[in-house]
Amino acid sequence: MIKISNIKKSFNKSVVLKDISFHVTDGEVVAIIGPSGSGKSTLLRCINFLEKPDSGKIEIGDVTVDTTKTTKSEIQKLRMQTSMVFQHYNLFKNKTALENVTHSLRVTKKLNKKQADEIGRNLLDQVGLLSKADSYPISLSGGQQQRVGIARALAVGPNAILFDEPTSSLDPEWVGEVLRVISGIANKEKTMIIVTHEMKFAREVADKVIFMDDGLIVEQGTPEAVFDNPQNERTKKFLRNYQKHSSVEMDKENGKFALL
Amino acid sequence: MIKISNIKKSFNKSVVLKDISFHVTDGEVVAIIGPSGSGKSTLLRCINFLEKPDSGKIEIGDVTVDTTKTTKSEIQKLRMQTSMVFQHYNLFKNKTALENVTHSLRVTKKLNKKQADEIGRNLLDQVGLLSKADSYPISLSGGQQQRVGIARALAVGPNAILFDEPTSSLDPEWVGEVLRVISGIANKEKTMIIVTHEMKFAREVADKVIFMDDGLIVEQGTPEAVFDNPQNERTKKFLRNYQKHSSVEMDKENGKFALL
Amino acid sequence: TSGTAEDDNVIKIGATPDGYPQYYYENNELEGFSVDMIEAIFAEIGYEVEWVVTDWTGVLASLETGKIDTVANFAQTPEREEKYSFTEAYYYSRAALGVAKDNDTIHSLEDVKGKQVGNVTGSNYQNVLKENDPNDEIEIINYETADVIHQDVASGKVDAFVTGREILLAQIKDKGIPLQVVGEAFGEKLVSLPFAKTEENEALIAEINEAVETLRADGTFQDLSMEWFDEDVTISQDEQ
Amino acid sequence: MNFDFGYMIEIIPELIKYVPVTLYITIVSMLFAIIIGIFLALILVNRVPILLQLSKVYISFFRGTPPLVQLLIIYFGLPQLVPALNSITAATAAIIAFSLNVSAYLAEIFRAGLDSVDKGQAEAALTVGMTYPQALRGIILPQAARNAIPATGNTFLGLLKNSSLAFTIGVTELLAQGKLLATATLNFFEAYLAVALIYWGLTIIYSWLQTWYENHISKPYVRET
Amino acid sequence: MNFDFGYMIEIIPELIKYVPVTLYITIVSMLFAIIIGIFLALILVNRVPILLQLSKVYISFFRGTPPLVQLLIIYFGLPQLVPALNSITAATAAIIAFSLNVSAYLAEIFRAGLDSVDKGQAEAALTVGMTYPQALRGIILPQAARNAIPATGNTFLGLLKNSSLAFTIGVTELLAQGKLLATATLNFFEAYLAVALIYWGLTIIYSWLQTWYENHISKPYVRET
Ligand SMILES: Nc1ncnc2c1ncn2[C@@H]1O[C@H](COP(=O)(O)OP(=O)(O)OP(=O)(O)O)[C@@H](O)[C@H]1O
Ligand SMILES: Nc1ncnc2c1ncn2[C@@H]1O[C@H](COP(=O)(O)OP(=O)(O)OP(=O)(O)O)[C@@H](O)[C@H]1O
Ligand SMILES: [Mg+2]
Ligand SMILES: [Mg+2]
Repeated sequence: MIKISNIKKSFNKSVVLKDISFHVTDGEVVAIIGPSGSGKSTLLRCINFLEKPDSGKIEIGDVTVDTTKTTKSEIQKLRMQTSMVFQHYNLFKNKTALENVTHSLRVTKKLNKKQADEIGRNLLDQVGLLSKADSYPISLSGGQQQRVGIARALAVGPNAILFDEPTSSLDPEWVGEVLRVISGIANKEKTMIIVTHEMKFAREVADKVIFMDDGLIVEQGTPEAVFDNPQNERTKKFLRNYQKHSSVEMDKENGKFALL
Repeated sequence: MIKISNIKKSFNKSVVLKDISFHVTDGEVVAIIGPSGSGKSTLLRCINFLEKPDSGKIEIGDVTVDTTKTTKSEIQKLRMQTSMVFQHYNLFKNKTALENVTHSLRVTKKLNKKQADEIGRNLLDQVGLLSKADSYPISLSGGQQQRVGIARALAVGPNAILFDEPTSSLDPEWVGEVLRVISGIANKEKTMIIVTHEMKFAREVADKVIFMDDGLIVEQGTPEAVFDNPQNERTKKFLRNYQKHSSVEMDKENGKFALL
Repeated sequence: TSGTAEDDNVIKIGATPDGYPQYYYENNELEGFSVDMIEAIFAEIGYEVEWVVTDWTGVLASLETGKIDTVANFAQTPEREEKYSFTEAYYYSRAALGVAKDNDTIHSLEDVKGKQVGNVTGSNYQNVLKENDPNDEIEIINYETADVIHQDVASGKVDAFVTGREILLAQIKDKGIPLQVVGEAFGEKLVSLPFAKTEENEALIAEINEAVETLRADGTFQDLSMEWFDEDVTISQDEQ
Repeated sequence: MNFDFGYMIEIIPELIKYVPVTLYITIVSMLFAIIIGIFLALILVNRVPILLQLSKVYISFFRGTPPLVQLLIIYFGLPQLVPALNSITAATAAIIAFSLNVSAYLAEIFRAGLDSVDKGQAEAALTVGMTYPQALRGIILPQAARNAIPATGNTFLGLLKNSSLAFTIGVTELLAQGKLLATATLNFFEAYLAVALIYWGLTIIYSWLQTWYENHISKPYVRET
Repeated sequence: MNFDFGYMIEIIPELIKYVPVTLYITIVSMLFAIIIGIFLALILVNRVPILLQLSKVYISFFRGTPPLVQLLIIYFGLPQLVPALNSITAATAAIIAFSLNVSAYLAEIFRAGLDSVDKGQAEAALTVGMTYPQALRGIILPQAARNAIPATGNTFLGLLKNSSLAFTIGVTELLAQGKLLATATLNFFEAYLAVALIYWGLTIIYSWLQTWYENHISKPYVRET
């Protein structure tokens, strides 16, 4: 279970998260959508204290942290509860694809090389990168790096996984494939928070959708409620383009950029 | 006009581009689609010699380069013909958002600060980032960085622009907005090559679609031809997911991950 | 070079001020026994002395390459004579051992056999020590500068210091160096001025030799020596 | 050992007069060394044919042999080969020797600085029409500088103290003057400590400047919190 | 000046006997300095309260004052305070002095190396459950090392030659032996050049090792072509 209460965060003068509260029950998949710059990445980063929130409370599993007064060991415990897929992948540059996945297993779970490699190869296989096991990040394509990042986060098997746009660099085939891998994990009652710009993806995987704008949660509910019957004007406006996108074929005859 | 003939490229032992030829007429918009790792980014990087092709010929505007024997000045001339939006943005880390856009204007076109800033601010405004003009890349969100990267490439106004997944980090609203900005330029008869994973986006902006797989061009044609009536088995398979995606709503009743 | 030196009657002399009373700096002027002696000699023959102060390495290199004409306080040895022409000696250096004030085991050269003796690199005193140590029983520890040796001897890290007897006596007396001089002086060496072996220099050397004779005869040397050392080091002990 | 504290304080004003000599030699040498070092580093990073081999030998020699020997060769050896250089002053010879010596060390530092700049930065600059020198000036060098400054500061402070080698060829600077002053009183330790205090003071001033400059150029890379 | 080439060659074997002393002092000091330097750099980068201020003073002192003075303080000054240290040998004092001195310079180099590692690397390590020390060992230090090696190499080569300062307190190493020969025989340039050649030889060997190691650890960062 994840419970976020009244998280606030500003950088210098600008307030990026204004007062965020929501909760995620065990095994639930939450999609966070919203315009670029609305604070989605910052929110994920606050949840595992990569960014120190200015105030608010974070509860994950049996760890509760009051963000105004934390100790190092609390933060460490909190971080042990989640793993994260970064928007910019952040693969370990000095490690091969396989080592990126296995390194934490060896270091934090004290698995031996054989055990770790087995898990690692299995995961790389699932994301289609077994043949790239020994490549370093610098020689992987964007989508390949993204998939390694996903495998790395899945490997440690924590309480919850935070995904920051995990399919942004993937083609439709791989979006589907990654979806299957993630859902395989979702079926194992894994809690997940997924920031995404792909509305279809959100709709498909999420039990709950949170729409953020300008540092606030504007609307949240089931995918059906949010996508098919948005209540808030801002949500409607945001989703209009998504809907327009879907209906582009009809407009096509009116000219090349009719949808605009 | 861009004419690519028999471009080949390998890294060490692995052949990444196997024999790529295509051409783009002036003012044409070409979308390159294909699975992750198929060589799309490498192809773009070969076109402006960020990667030296092993063999083949590149013609852009009035510059023709035989890639097996090139001089520095030829490469420089070739590069002057295009600008590029990078998959990972590659914003100048030591420059503000505005300076990212204006720096090349001041250095290569010798504009004074006032002239360059005017163009820069206008472009940042179009991509919704005027308020971030003085922010450094490190404090921009993913989508904001991507938009600065687009503005930077547009600013220099070259013969042709190469886009490597220019909307991967953008939400539907901004995808629409960027589309409009790009199409504004397309209407000015600007040649564009756009690598993208968003099939709808490809369909909407492109005059021609190229489908790449495993270092080869498998199929090319109008968006209608490629998307609605693909000839090649591989293309069909690739687009199946896209089509499935589109029809996800119908499948939804069959269960949460019906499309998989 | 020595050629131009004669032309303009300026003689460039390399010096490494290594401390009172031989030569040292006071109020940005070179002072000391060597300074007085050499200036007396060149005043006698109508030359102006230009001191070129560097460390010992620089002095030797400058002499070798002709950036200076000669060097003060340079003992005359057979090896050095192969390379340079020397004037008549203007003083006679004698070595002695310095030991810690509370040292009552070392009284003579014999007592340092099997022990460690500090020496300043490039000084001729280690050579005279070796001459008095036919069986090679003394371990010589070379140092860069004397100040460190004083400390090491005083604290007992090294047993003795081989250096100029009169210099050490003066330093102990006037500057409170925490050492005592033990045993007899030994290894008298001539100290004279070296010049590159050229014809012009031979003429200059002859002139200098005359001046040395004169100054010795008229008591100038003796006065200077008494002033600095309370004894006459400008004549050989053998003659005393 | 009885330490004469009063003497130490007393000679400081006398010693401070020699700070300008030390600073002059150090700063002028450093400026030349930086210029030469940048060129060498660019040759190393871009692997410019022939020049690469020459630079490697140059760097190897000047990093490989003691600065004292380099100083002796330049002051005493070169005039033997080129008599015109005979009139070179000791200070000039010192500046030449230190410039060459330090440039070899800086070349290595700058090479690492250039290597640490993400290749994507240069690529982006090239794709918006900049030439390599333009990319270098506006994009690459400023980013490389940030990385190279701490080690460059080390080299500068090393030179500040190593410049006292110039005494070998007769340039009396701070440390040499300390030694000379002590010849009268034989209070060598007091003199050394006085000299050390002055060097330390200079270092503290330099460190302020470096910290200020580092903060200044680090602004773009530091996340606000 | 007539250069006696034969003599230069002739004394090389005699000089080479002193290479072990030089290498011993240099390498042992370097190892200690690296360990201390890493700790200092970590304190600087993580801004550990109190320790930060202490480290800054330490670094300022050891970068700010001449190594010669540090050597004298440790050899003569410390035993005054701690009489038990009176029996310290000159070589040991030299190693202590050089370790402390060089560690201050390395701290700055390592700080820059750590700063040059993308913050995202540490973040990623933390999110997969590593503690900061684990992230340091597996992810951050290896990447920082790559950046720090050229400047560390500079420091090592600087120390190799500066270790001759140990002669001040009576340790005869390579350069000291050269000086002894030079002043004894007055074949002065020959002796210094012979010494320089030996240092150069050592430097060339070191450079090979460094180049090999750099290539080895750079593999992950170099695009194949
Ligand atoms: N370190 C920082 N300093 C200052 N401002 C920052 C910093 N990090 C983020 N911001 C600002 O905070 C806002 C939210 O950023 P965040 O990265 O959370 O957005 P996002 O919702 O993830 O956007 P995107 O979809 O584009 O990734 C943006 O306007 C961004 O410019
Ligand atoms: N420097 C390199 N060294 C070795 N292999 C490389 C290098 N760069 C790319 N590759 C390989 O070449 C193939 C094509 O890479 P490229 O980046 O062109 O793919 P892409 O089509 O752009 O994929 P994506 O959609 O994931 O960005 C990939 O398999 C990749 O691993
Ligand atoms: Mg984001
Ligand atoms: Mg790509």
